[in-house]
Amino acid sequence: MEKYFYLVILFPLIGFLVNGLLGSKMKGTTPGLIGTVAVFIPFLIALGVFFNYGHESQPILQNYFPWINIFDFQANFSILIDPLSLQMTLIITGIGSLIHLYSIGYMHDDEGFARFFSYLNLFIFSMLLLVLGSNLLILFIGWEGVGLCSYLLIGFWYKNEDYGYAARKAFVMNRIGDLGLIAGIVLLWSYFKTIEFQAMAIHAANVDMSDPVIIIATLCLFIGAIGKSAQIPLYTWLPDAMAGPTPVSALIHAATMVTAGIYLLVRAHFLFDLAPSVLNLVSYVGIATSIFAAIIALRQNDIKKVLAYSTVSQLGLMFVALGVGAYTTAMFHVTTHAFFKALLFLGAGSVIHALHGEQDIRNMGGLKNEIKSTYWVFLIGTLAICGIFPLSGMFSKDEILTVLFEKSKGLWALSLFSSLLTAVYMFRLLFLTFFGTYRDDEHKKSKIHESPMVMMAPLWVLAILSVFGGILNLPHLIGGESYGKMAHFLDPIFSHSKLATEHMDAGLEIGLMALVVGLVVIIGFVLYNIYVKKESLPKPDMSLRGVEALVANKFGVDELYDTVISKPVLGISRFFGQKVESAFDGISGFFFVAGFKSIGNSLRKIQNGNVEFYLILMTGSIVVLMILQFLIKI
Amino acid sequence: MLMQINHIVPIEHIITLSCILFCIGVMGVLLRRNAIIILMCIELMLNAVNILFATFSAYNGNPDGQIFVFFIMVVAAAEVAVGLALLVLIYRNTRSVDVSLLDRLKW
Amino acid sequence: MQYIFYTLAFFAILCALFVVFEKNPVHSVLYLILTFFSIAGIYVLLNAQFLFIVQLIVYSGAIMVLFLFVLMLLNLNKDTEPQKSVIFKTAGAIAAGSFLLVLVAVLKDTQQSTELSAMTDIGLVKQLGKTLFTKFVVPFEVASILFLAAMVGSVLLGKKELY
Amino acid sequence: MTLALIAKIILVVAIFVLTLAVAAYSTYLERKVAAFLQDRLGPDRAGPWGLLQPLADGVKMFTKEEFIPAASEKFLFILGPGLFILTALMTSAVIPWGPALVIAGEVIALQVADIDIGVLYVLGVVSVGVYGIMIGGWASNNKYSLLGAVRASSQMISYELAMGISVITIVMITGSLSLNEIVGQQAQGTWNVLKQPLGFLIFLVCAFAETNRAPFDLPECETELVGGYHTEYSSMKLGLFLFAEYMNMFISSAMIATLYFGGWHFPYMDKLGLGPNTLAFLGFTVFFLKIVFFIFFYMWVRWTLPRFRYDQLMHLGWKVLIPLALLNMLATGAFSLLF
Amino acid sequence: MLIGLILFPLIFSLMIFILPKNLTKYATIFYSVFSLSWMGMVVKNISSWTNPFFTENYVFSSNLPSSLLLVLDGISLIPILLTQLLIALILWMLLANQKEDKSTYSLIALMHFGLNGVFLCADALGFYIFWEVTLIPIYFICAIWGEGKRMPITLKFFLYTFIGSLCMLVSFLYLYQIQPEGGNFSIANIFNVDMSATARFLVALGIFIGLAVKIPIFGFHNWQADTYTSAPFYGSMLLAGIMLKMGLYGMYRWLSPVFAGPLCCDLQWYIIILCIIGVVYGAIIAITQTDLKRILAFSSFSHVGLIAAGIMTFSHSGWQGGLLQMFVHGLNIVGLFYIVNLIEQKYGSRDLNKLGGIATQNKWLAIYGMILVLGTTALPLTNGFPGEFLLLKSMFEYQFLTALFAGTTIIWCAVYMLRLYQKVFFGEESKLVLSGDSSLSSIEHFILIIFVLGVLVLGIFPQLILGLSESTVLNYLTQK
Amino acid sequence: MQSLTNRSRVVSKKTMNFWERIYLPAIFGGMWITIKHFFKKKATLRYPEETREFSKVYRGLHVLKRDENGAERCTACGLCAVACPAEAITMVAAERKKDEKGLYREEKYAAIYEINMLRCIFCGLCEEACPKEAIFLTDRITPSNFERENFIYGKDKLVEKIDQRIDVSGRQKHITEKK
Repeated sequence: MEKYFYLVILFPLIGFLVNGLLGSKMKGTTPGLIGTVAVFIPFLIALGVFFNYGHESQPILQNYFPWINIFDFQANFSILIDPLSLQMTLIITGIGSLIHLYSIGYMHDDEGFARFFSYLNLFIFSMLLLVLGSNLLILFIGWEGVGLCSYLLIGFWYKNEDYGYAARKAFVMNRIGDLGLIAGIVLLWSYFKTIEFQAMAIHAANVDMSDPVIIIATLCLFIGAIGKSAQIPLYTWLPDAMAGPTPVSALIHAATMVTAGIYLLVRAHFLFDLAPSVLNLVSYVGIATSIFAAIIALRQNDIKKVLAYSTVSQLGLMFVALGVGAYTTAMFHVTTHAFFKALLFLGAGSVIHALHGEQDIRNMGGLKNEIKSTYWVFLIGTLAICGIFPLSGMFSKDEILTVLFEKSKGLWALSLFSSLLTAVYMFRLLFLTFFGTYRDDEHKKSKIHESPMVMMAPLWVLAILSVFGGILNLPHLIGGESYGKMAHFLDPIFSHSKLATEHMDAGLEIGLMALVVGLVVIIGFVLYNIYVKKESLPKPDMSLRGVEALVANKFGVDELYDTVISKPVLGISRFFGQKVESAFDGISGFFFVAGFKSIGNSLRKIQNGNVEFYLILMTGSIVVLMILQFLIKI
Repeated sequence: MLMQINHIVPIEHIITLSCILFCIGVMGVLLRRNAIIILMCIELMLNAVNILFATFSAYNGNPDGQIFVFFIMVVAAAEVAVGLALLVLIYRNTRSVDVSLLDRLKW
Repeated sequence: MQYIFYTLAFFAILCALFVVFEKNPVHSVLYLILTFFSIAGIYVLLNAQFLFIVQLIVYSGAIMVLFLFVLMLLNLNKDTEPQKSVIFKTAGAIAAGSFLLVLVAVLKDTQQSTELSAMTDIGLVKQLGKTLFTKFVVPFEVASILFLAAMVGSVLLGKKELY
Repeated sequence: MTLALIAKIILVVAIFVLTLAVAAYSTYLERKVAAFLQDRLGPDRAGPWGLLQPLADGVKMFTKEEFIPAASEKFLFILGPGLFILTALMTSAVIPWGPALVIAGEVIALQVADIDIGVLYVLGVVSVGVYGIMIGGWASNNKYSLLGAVRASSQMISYELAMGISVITIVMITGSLSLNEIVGQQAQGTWNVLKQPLGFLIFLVCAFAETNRAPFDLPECETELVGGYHTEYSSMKLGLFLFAEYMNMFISSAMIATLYFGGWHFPYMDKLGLGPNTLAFLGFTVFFLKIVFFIFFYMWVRWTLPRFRYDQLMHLGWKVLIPLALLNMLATGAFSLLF
Repeated sequence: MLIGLILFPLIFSLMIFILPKNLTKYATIFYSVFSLSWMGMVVKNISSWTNPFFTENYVFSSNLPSSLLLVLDGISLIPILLTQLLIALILWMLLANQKEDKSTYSLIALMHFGLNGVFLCADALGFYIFWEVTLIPIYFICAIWGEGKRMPITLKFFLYTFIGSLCMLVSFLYLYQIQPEGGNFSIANIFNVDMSATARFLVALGIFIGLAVKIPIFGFHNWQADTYTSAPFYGSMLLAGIMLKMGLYGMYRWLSPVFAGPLCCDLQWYIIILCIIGVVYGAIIAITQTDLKRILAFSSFSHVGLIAAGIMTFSHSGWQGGLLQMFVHGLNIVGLFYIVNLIEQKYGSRDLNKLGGIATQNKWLAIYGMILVLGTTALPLTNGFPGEFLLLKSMFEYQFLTALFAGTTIIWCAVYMLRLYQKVFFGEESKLVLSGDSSLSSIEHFILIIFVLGVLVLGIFPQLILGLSESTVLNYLTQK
Repeated sequence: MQSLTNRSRVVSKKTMNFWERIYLPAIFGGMWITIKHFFKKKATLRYPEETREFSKVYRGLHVLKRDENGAERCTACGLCAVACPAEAITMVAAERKKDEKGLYREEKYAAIYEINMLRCIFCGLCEEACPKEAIFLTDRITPSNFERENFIYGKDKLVEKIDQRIDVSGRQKHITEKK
């Protein structure tokens, strides 16, 4: 089975090529089916490998060909199959297939149907490269590849200039991170003379703590992660990325791509272990992002934007977890988050689909009667993300909080706050969308319809996963002997981690759990009171004042970036392009034209056209030369 | 009879003669404004050189020098032909052969 | 014998000076012809018969006739030539004079040559012809091309349409 | 040595006298021939058949008023005819007048100077000859004279080229620049005119032009330039000009005879079995007859052909004769290389 | 063998004038195929991959200090390959455009001659002569078929390059002159001299200026954008695709041997600084340009700055990456220029603001364009990445902060390239696009596919190029 | 237009062929013509030694005839002067004295009779007009002179000398026939 693992990568690529080159000639949903199959088969393969993969199995390194192989740099095109990558592969291909399936329904009218699936396949391909790459450079291929696909998919409806702008923003923001990643890769190469994860891990065991090179290198990697996982300060692209089709938001901007940063940090944890200061930074950035995004989410009225900020916030939480060395926990949250966020996005997509493109929650309401199935799955998703027992979100989030409580009370408190905010904006979203009465005109209401089966089936699958995802890594308290399956599975990866954690006191754990759940429930009721009972609506953006306006305006970060970065850059560009270039023109003009002209003008006086003058000059100079020759004998 | 010149006249004298003629030519070129005279003075200078060639040829018993005189004459003839044609042309245009009037080349 | 030479030399220099200082261009030409005749005489003394006759044919017979022809054609009589400014005159004289000085000084500096050979027949046509058509055959051909070019050039220049 | 020297001096004097005499009688001949060609008798009053006419002319010339224009360059005005006649006389030095005499066992060549570049010498002297005309014409300070001088110079230069080239063909055949040798070779073989008919023709035409004879007498044409370069001349200075012209004619005839018609050679000369002195006399006579024939020919042509226009003259010289001469030279070269 | 590479273009260049007009097309096709296959034969005949692969020396006269010394090694092989490929492609493009002017083909062949000479000649004087030979055709191409204010711009270009190369000539002559008796211009001798540090610095500076103008490096770049913009498309291609590589190649072959001693280390540092300023400067300017060709010009300026900086680090990765990037940049920029040309030809403008929505009208063009843009943007698995990565690597190893500054190029590049792509291909169709002709002929497809394949194949297998030069570079750098 | 003579030829401007263009044949032709003339009989009359025959009707210098007795025939009637188209003849008549009877044939005679020879055209009308057969044109040539006034011939030159009578019988006969 492992022998054929390359097919995991190859199938999406084939799907991409087939759809990309021939898709426009195919009829109906064929491209969709091809795309889905191209992802589903790898899922099956990965699943096969997964079941074969025992606890004692060694990581499998598959080396295909030397990619860059020169005297002082080698990078092979090779993949590494170990628990971490396997898990990621499963998430990617699994959720990927579901979303592909969903997309068949969601995108079926779109003229770029085949193109969409080819992009999706390309994305899966890149993402698989990212997680399977055995060295940083292969990871980087995937890293950039997913960035590209993100760009392509955000700008999928390319006729819209704004979408294009959002796509570019995503790509450029990612690129900023990529630069850090490249720098990190180079630093690591020059330090370890290898960029293979396994080799580096072995070398890293002999490296002192807080080696400056390692610190800088990890910092660089972290910058990469920030870009990809949309953390402060590079998070602004993610909400804008919602311009793409909803399945894209689900797949890329919720479940998979944005977790690449987490994956990177987890993958390179042995380095981060050596740089505690960087880890601290990670957690600070994470918590800041988490709270910041959550606050912004409170005042968003676009159904997808809310989810986007929620994603940013959740990612922040994961980083916090990483920052304290709870890699498994982070991975667990990645997994569960993939389930319920995909669910939520797809649900939102279903809502949008039902409402023929309406995304503003102020124009929704009372949909639970119209689209019941969607309502239910969305509800599950909401409960999961809010951390209601016993849905998967509770376990993962709780695990984070528990770890944090142990490591740092301050971080714990802030994380808790962030989690509660999650509950606030999610319930707000839920209530405003599905409860109450429909707020748009009746004419539209009549057209509301439930999504087709092809869309609903994946939703239900995801809903089930969201509900039972917690099983993957039950806390010892609940799961008993079968606790921490995921942690065990991932154990070989982190066995060297110096920050491995011990499980804390059971009572405390239950207390914390209960506290969180309780608070969430209270919040739920309060919000029910506000939004359903009182039917108070979010005010129009215009009428907002003060902090509210600031929040609704996402704290004006986009504008800030615009004024601080974009405009100056454009200004500098114009300055360079016009002023400096013409100054160069002037200088060259001075040298080539004015300078020569003035020299020429002064020399011209000798060239007065007077032949006798020339002659005398000539004779005189001959005399002088001869005298010189005579005297000096040059 | 004739062939004894190199025993009688020191070569320096002939060279000096040549130098003097050459410098007279130079002087003519510098002093006169009539282009024809200038051309003539150039011929004079060429001749001065010719004497040198012929002298060295005779004194060294090597015919090459005389061949060179021959070539110089060839060149001089060509030069005069073209030069005078130019002069006539100049005269047609300016009604003068005064070289100091020929300053149209300056820019 | 040497008196012939010195007479010729004196005559040549005198005539050359007249060439320069004569006001009338035609007189200048005539003096130059005389100079050339003197030089031809010196060639004879140098045993260069061929040069003598070529000097006669080319310089006296062709080049100077051409000069005279042009002078007559343009009818440049005396006093048509404006005088140079004194500054230029002085400068020219000084330049030429210092040139002579330098030349003579250089000459002084050179070693006194010892008499080398007295081959008498090198000036004969046969001898020169052999050298010319063996050693110098390429320059000879080039010279003829030069002549052709000069001929074509002067014919073209003389054409009326040209200007 | 002495004998040779005396002989040489005698020869020089004799040739000088001869030349002058021939020139003098050429004027007579000219009139006579002209008259005869026009069915007239010509001068016949001075002496029998008018044979003393040249003397009479001389007397007339000397007795005429010596006139020098006030605005002329006096020195050059006088120098002009002198130069002209000087150059005319100089040419005769290299012409072999006959086979060598043998007097008292010494061979005396009937040639003033047998220099080995005789041909070039002739060309050189001829080319210098134009100065007389030019100086005279210019010094007259007369438009017609100046035009005549200019015409003479350009004509001379132009035709000298073709002439030189045609002479070169002769030199190519004989391989020598010495006139004596050229004649000697013709005496051995055939006359050059048979080998070089075209060259002869060109040389002939050029000789006409060089001597300013009709139909090439543009420098002095009476109808256009009122006498050309000698408009202002009178008395013996005019006489010198005219005299020199006839001398030139004589010398050029001699050259033609020498170069193309075997000089003093006549067929079956050596078959006669005569002594050298007789032979020399015969040779000289034959040569002289040839010369006289060519002088006659000059006159004959003069009274037959009309004068050229100036552009025709140049056209003929540059565009016909020079190319022809070059072709002739090339052909001769090719021929002598091939056979 | 090698002489063929020089002779055939010359012969063709002259022959094309004799041939009747209707044969031009076939002759050109024959010529392009022939030169490619000749090159193939040369490569096939390489028996050992240690240097140099081939050396041929044609001595004209033993009196001359210079001879036609042709050397093919890893460093020259790559630009030579690029030249053959691009010249053939450019000729095909011209044929596809149905350009009938004989003299264009002839000039391009002359250019080919000069370029091959530059890349092969290992004799300083010969190098210089070929260097200048290339200037002649490009001058005429720009001056005759250019657009806009072509004369002053061409003059500026000419003056810049010419003055630059004169500096180079002076250096070469100095190097020749200080050799002991019997010296010559061959590369082995000319650098084998002892110099004072100052002299070395000045010589290096002279050579550098000559190369820098051609590359161009910041401060010497003023001619570039104008010339690229005003030149006809094949002129821009020749300039950006190959001529620019002459400068880079020169850095390998003619500049690097001079570097030794402390003063030159300073120079190295200054050059790198200049290069990197150019990298960022060019990229930033490109962001706000609206003329497609100008964007490409500044993009090219930015990219080659990085290559030059990489070369100047004298590291393996810098050199190898530089060579790879030379090839790749030539391919990509020419491909992009071709796309720009097609756009201009079909839609009549290359102004960003007047274009838009071509993707809807002309899907394939958009796809080709996208791939080329991505190649330029150095996306992994396109050809731009390996080279750029290696260059950045060398820079990072040389000086971290500088490299970070230089590395921003990948951001800027993304910014302006995507802006370009978006404005041209995405968005609503503009008036021009709607009225234009949106079809691609099969030959245009063919040419573009070659470029696209180049982008992808070299992206996945950069070793194809890297392997060619490895031993040579190793030799070069270990000798130093 | 009809030409007056039949000697006119049409000029043709046809281009000449090669032989014509090199002119040599023409030149030689011309020379042949001239040399032919060289040997022709010369037209010159060596004048003083030889003279040319006058024609019978030659009209030369006038003569005023005397009769057989030696008396002048002219009666100064003036008819000749009237007839003279050039008005060359003037005369003054006079009456004969007694003692002059032998001198003049009639009572009236011409005291002065002048003919301006520069005006006279020797037409012979005076001859014809004379009723007395007094004036005749002879075969003599009017001699040249340096002064103009010497050309006005008076009676001293016109009247024939007594002892040198001039025979004009041929002339007389001719006129008589004419009349």
